[in-house]
Amino acid sequence: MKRAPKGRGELRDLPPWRRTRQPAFRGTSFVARRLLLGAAQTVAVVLLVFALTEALPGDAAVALAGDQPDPARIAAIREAMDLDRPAYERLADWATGLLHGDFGTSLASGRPVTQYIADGFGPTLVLAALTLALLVPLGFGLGVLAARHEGRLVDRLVSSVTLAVYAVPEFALGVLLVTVLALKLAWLPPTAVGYGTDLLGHPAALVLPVLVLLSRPVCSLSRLVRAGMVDALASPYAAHAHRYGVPGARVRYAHALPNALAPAVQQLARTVDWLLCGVIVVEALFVIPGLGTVLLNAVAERDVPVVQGLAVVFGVLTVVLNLGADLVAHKLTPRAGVVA
Amino acid sequence: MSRDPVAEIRDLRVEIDGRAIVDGVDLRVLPGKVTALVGASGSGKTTTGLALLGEYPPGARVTGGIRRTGEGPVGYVPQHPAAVLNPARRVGALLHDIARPQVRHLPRAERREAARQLVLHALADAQLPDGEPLLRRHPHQLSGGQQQRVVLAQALLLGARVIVADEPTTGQDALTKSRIVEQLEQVAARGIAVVLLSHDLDVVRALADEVLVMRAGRVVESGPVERLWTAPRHEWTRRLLDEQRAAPRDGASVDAGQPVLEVRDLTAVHDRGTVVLRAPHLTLHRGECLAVVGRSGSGKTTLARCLAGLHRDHDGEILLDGTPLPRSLRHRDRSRLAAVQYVFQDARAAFDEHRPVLHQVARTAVRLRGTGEREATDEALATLHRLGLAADLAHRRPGELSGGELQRAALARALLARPRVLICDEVTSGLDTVTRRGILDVLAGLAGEGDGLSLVLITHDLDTARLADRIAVLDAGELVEQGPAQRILTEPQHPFTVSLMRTTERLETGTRR
Amino acid sequence: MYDERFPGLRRRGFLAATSGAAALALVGCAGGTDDKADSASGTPKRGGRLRAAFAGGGASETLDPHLANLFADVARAKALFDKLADYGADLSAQPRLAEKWESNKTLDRWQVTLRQATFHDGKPVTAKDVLYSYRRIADPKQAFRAKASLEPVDLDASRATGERSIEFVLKRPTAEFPNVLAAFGAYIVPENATEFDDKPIGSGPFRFVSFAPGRSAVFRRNDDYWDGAPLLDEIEFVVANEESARVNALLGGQVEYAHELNPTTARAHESGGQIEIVRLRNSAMQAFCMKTDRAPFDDKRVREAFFLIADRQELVDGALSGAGEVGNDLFGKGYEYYAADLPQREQDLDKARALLKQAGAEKLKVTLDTSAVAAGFTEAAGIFRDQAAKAGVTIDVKMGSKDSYWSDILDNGTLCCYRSGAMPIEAHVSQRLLTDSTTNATKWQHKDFDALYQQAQSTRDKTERAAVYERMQRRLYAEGGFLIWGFADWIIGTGRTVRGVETKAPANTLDWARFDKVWLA
Amino acid sequence: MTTLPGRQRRFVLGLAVVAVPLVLALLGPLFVGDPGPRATSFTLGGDHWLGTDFVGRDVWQQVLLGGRTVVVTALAATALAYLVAVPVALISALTRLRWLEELLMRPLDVLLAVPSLLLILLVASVLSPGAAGLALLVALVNVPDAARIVRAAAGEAAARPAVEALRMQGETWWRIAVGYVGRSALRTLAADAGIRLTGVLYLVSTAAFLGVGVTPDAADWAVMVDRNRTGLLVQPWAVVVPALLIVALTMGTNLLFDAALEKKGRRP
Repeated sequence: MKRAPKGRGELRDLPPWRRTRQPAFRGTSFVARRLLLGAAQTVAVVLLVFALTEALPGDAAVALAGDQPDPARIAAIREAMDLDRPAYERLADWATGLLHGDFGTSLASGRPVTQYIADGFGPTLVLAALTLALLVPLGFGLGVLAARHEGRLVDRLVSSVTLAVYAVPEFALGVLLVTVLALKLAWLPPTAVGYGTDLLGHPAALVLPVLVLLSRPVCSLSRLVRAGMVDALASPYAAHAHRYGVPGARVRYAHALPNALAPAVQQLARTVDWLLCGVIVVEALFVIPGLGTVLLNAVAERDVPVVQGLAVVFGVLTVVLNLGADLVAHKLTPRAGVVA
Repeated sequence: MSRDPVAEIRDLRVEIDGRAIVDGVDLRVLPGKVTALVGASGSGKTTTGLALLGEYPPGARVTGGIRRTGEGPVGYVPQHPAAVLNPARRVGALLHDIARPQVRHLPRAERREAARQLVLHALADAQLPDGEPLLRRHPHQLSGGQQQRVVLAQALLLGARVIVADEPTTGQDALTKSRIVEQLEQVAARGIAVVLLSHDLDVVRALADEVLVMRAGRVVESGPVERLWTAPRHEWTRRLLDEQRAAPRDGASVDAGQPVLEVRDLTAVHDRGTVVLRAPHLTLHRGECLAVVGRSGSGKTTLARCLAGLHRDHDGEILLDGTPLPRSLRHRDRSRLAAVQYVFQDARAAFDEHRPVLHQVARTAVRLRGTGEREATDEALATLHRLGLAADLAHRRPGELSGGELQRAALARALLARPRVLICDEVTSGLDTVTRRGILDVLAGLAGEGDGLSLVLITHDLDTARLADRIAVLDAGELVEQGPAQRILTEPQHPFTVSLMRTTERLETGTRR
Repeated sequence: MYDERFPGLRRRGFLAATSGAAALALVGCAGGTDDKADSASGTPKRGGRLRAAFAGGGASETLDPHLANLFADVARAKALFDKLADYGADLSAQPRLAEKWESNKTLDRWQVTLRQATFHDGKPVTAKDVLYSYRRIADPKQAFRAKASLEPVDLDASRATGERSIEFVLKRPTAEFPNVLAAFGAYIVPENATEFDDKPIGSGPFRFVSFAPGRSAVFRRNDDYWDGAPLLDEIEFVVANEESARVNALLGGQVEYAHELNPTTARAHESGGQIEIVRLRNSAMQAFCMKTDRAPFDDKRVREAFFLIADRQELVDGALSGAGEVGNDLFGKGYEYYAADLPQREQDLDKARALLKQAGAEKLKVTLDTSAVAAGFTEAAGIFRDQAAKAGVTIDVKMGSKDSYWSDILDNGTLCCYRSGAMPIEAHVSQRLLTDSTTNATKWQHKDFDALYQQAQSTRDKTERAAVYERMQRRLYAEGGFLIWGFADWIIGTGRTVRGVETKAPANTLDWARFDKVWLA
Repeated sequence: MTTLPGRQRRFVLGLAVVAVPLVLALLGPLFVGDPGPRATSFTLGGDHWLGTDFVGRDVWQQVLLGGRTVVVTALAATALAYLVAVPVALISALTRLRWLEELLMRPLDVLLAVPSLLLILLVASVLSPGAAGLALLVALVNVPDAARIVRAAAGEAAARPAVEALRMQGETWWRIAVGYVGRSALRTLAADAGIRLTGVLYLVSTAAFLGVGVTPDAADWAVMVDRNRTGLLVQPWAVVVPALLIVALTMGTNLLFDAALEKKGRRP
């Protein structure tokens, strides 16, 4: 490898992570601030979701009445559901309950919201965990691969394919994969119908959903890793490690990759948002009774307590994962004042 | 000691896009000797030095040969050691990777400990005796000197027979410089060949055994350092070595009346309330040139920034012609903004890379003096010309100008404000000797010009400070001494000033032998 | 059809209208099981497990039969429980748990005799169970769906006259009282039963095994079933809200029965041989609903003009993808009492324009409310907009929320999309076309029409009654508020081994979603 | 390492790929003839060379008509997102007032925690927005992320001495913010814009899948993909053609941005 330091590196000897003018953060106060922000985010999410759900036309009673909107019956349902009380009172009650760990009960069925969440959590968790478990090596692997061959065929191939797949919405990809892999070739089961929560018992049924969930995050992640790796591999410190006889693989993975990691890890946390969107589509497409299904049903039924409970779960999840990602990113780029 | 070279370059020619950046260079690197490559920036020093490592710029066509006879690999200490230290990894990471092959013959269980010992040993050799805690730190947690020593330790750990040191002393104050010189001496004393790439003649003279003077990719002269210094043969060498310094100013144009700028009880803090500077009293008279001297981190830049209104967090008063200046330049009106101008250390970073230099220079007159666009451009051209920058260069973008040229443009930009006070923050550091002298000459000519322009030179370099009428010395945020330049330079009183003076002298006279 | 949105978003096929207006219909005629899909080739075979995929209600689902709201709920309830009567293919009431019924002369007292049947726990089905069930449904504190249907019954006055006989006292003469017994959700549960999700006890053809709301319900054959033990060993209901998921599961062999498919899916697979497609004709009435109490539709000439604007075949082809029949502005094609003799209305733009001109409604502008709440709604709206434009009427299509659509259109707007599942014509009239009807979406309020209805209900003789119904329908045909342009097929897909699926059973009828006569070859 | 021909090739390729959908989208509506009578839905052949769609309209005509909304909505949403994000980012990058920065950036952080699809879904059901509303909504969802990215790039530029030098020259805030900081962030912005456009197209089409923002029988490629999906096995063209056009649009845009940026970036 012939690379003199007068290449791209030297002009930019301030590495990208040094750019912010925030002071390098002090550990604890950073975490505290992040947690505070996280709490505020969660509260804001819940309020926003509550307000929006309340603003939706119709309420649980109307939704339940469906195409039989007998006004007397709607009024009776409304009364039975306590919906005749003002919205803020219901919110206050619910919030008070929440402080005691009580998520309230569903309007539609009277069952505790926690049961809804518990029931839906398993399948979604399996999907998300599997997706993440594959996403990380796959995203990083492809990114590193493309970066190693920057500008060459492999790179072009990886870059074009990831770009193309990135542009395809989940539902379209899902339909395509099911048609080809499950229906035409019959290699995999087309849905997870009837497997209920026991998804792990039927690994074949998980292949397609996970594939669809993976598609877009893998693309964005690998593109990000590629960009980071291209920079890192061209950096003076990578050249230096190389110069001193550190083997190529070790330079790539032990020295260059950590630098490409920070933005990627934060992207990974953002992926949660995508996963959620994707999960909704994928659960519907493959009949997996997870949180996404619960959420959409609850919205349709105007089952406000369930929607709020889920908003809390999603909010907390998003906040915790982002916090984790920021901490990891900070660990990787100690100098970058990660904006709290 | 053997006189066989450990590495040799013969008739090296490196071409990029058909243009030779190094041509016909011969170089013999002897063990235990310091070979210096001297020349202005762009003379091909770094390319030659890296050729020893077998590295060339991308897209280069190389002819000629490099022969390494010695067993060991070649080490490299770049100008900015931070650039080769991985920001995301602890200092120990690369060191351990370097040590690993050397312990491979040991049983697995012993490898880790053996590697650790090797690393610590190398750190100790690089004058980092207490290496253990250092290994767990990230590069940014080290001082510049520590970073440099860590990089040196990497080379020593590698068992390098040759170490190429690229501009190791650039931008350093005298005390640091002398420590680096000492360090490289020790390296050479271990029988390692040192190739020093530098434009710092004091250091070269103090350190080198053999000197090659380069210009435009060619070696114009080479020989033992004593011979070269006493009897330079080539015209360029003579120019390079020209010892003539800007003579201390006679102070003729200094107006002893009311100070144009006065600092009273200045205390500057940084974001978390740490006091970084205390300056009880400091004055600047009309037409006077004041040098503020100190090591890096001594608070001299903060002082300059306070004066310029770029650092708001300070108490105390700064008076311009007896009236207090607003702390932030945001609150300074046009005339007061124009009155105190500031020239940045890094000229390249201080220009907008997207617009032609001329335009940026002319804007000062437009914005601060309300001059018309045309006149401003004319004036800018004239000023640039006066400072030695040709019109065709002025029309280019900053990326196409050299550091020295940009620094001239930066001076012109400030001068177009017709300032009363011009603050120059380390404007010559990072420039090679010839360029630096050019800038210093310009500065010397500036003081007292127009309506009695006063200069504040922020510098770590006593050579530059010699230009001044008065010198103020800062150490660790305290103003420790101030007085006429002559007195400070000849009879320093504060112990810190004394040590600064001594070290500088020692370097200049080359007391190594 | 095209409303495969996300599960909860689209209103998953609510069983519409009171007694089951949803839209499907597999009617098995008269409890019979003779007309099998795809020929009931071969001798029925016992055994096997059938998995049936329905759109469901998610985690809020329950097995309480009185809460049944969705197709999936009804299918499950039907497997576990029985009603006293149920609808045949022509929507006439067929006896089930009731062996027979008789009325007094004035048609306000009905004697119902139960057949010998037992609940899954071995206890016999008695008059007490029936009265308990009906009283539970009519509980004023609750809002069970069948409450409105039971409204004619005076439950306080009604009483058990024997172990298996009940006398129902009615508030007014009701010739179609058996329809009440067949009402949507009027299932018979054991006396004092309140909890149904844990281990529900019914008298139906299958016994409870397990239930996970929103996922699956597994039931096992009830060997003691009074109508003969089912042929299947086990039935599993699974929930898949996406139509494509149901089709895929069927194609992939993960289920053997998929309920509610798109016409295009049907077309794609009808000749493929991979799966069998069952079309249940005349299942879902498709209409535009004009509010007759407000401008511009308070003028019957405008209503008639709109009848004439519609190109019904184009609507069926476009909005239903051809899977249906054209309508004649009357509800209940093929049902008992349907006025089949009225001439089929055709598009006549000239006449429509003339009528509008007479009514002074040229350059008419109307807003048409629609929503993705039901298959074909938005498509129909778009198509009708284009048709109306040709008659000089500007229609502005307004999309409403899926979740509150039915309630929104009940009193608001002037023109909207409408559909209804199968129900007796009598029920259609009583729920939608009387002055005091609860869901009178056309605001059809005419005392003389109400009187006709009362007359029909007081008429003992069936032929005479039919004549009264015809008079009512002629009136509606001429100037009613329902522009009924078509009847959609209900489409079901089954695996190739599935036999015994009834093909003539509009949704909500007895033989629709009935699994005790189904078997696996 | 100079691969200029390759880069040029990619530039041309990107241009070609993006030109097809773009030309169709912008000029297509001009070439649509009379809609003609409706046929049965999902048929192939006959007078309709791409068949008929889910309500029996000619697919080719729908393709011609359907690009404009997609392209305009996506472009408008992307532009809108930046219209908000860039000023916010510039102000917060340049201000010395900590509270102002917090005030501007924190609410965005909060917004970032709301799952975007959930937000679109709920807001859309409440307001049932038209195409313009959808663009606004999609833009809103994109603002926090865009602002963060632009803020980071602008922050870097704002920390450079050049900004102080401009201040010393008495330049106005506008000139510093737009002329220098904004300009320096332009590259990052352009790179981000390529990706963001893809994301926006994705959101717009997924919103269509959810039935948000566009009338369900609208002539719109995204809507076509969704609504004709049921007929995929009978009449694939009604799905495949618009889907390919969308993919071509996003891929082409990205190729174009990539190639253009690379060219620029290589200049010393």
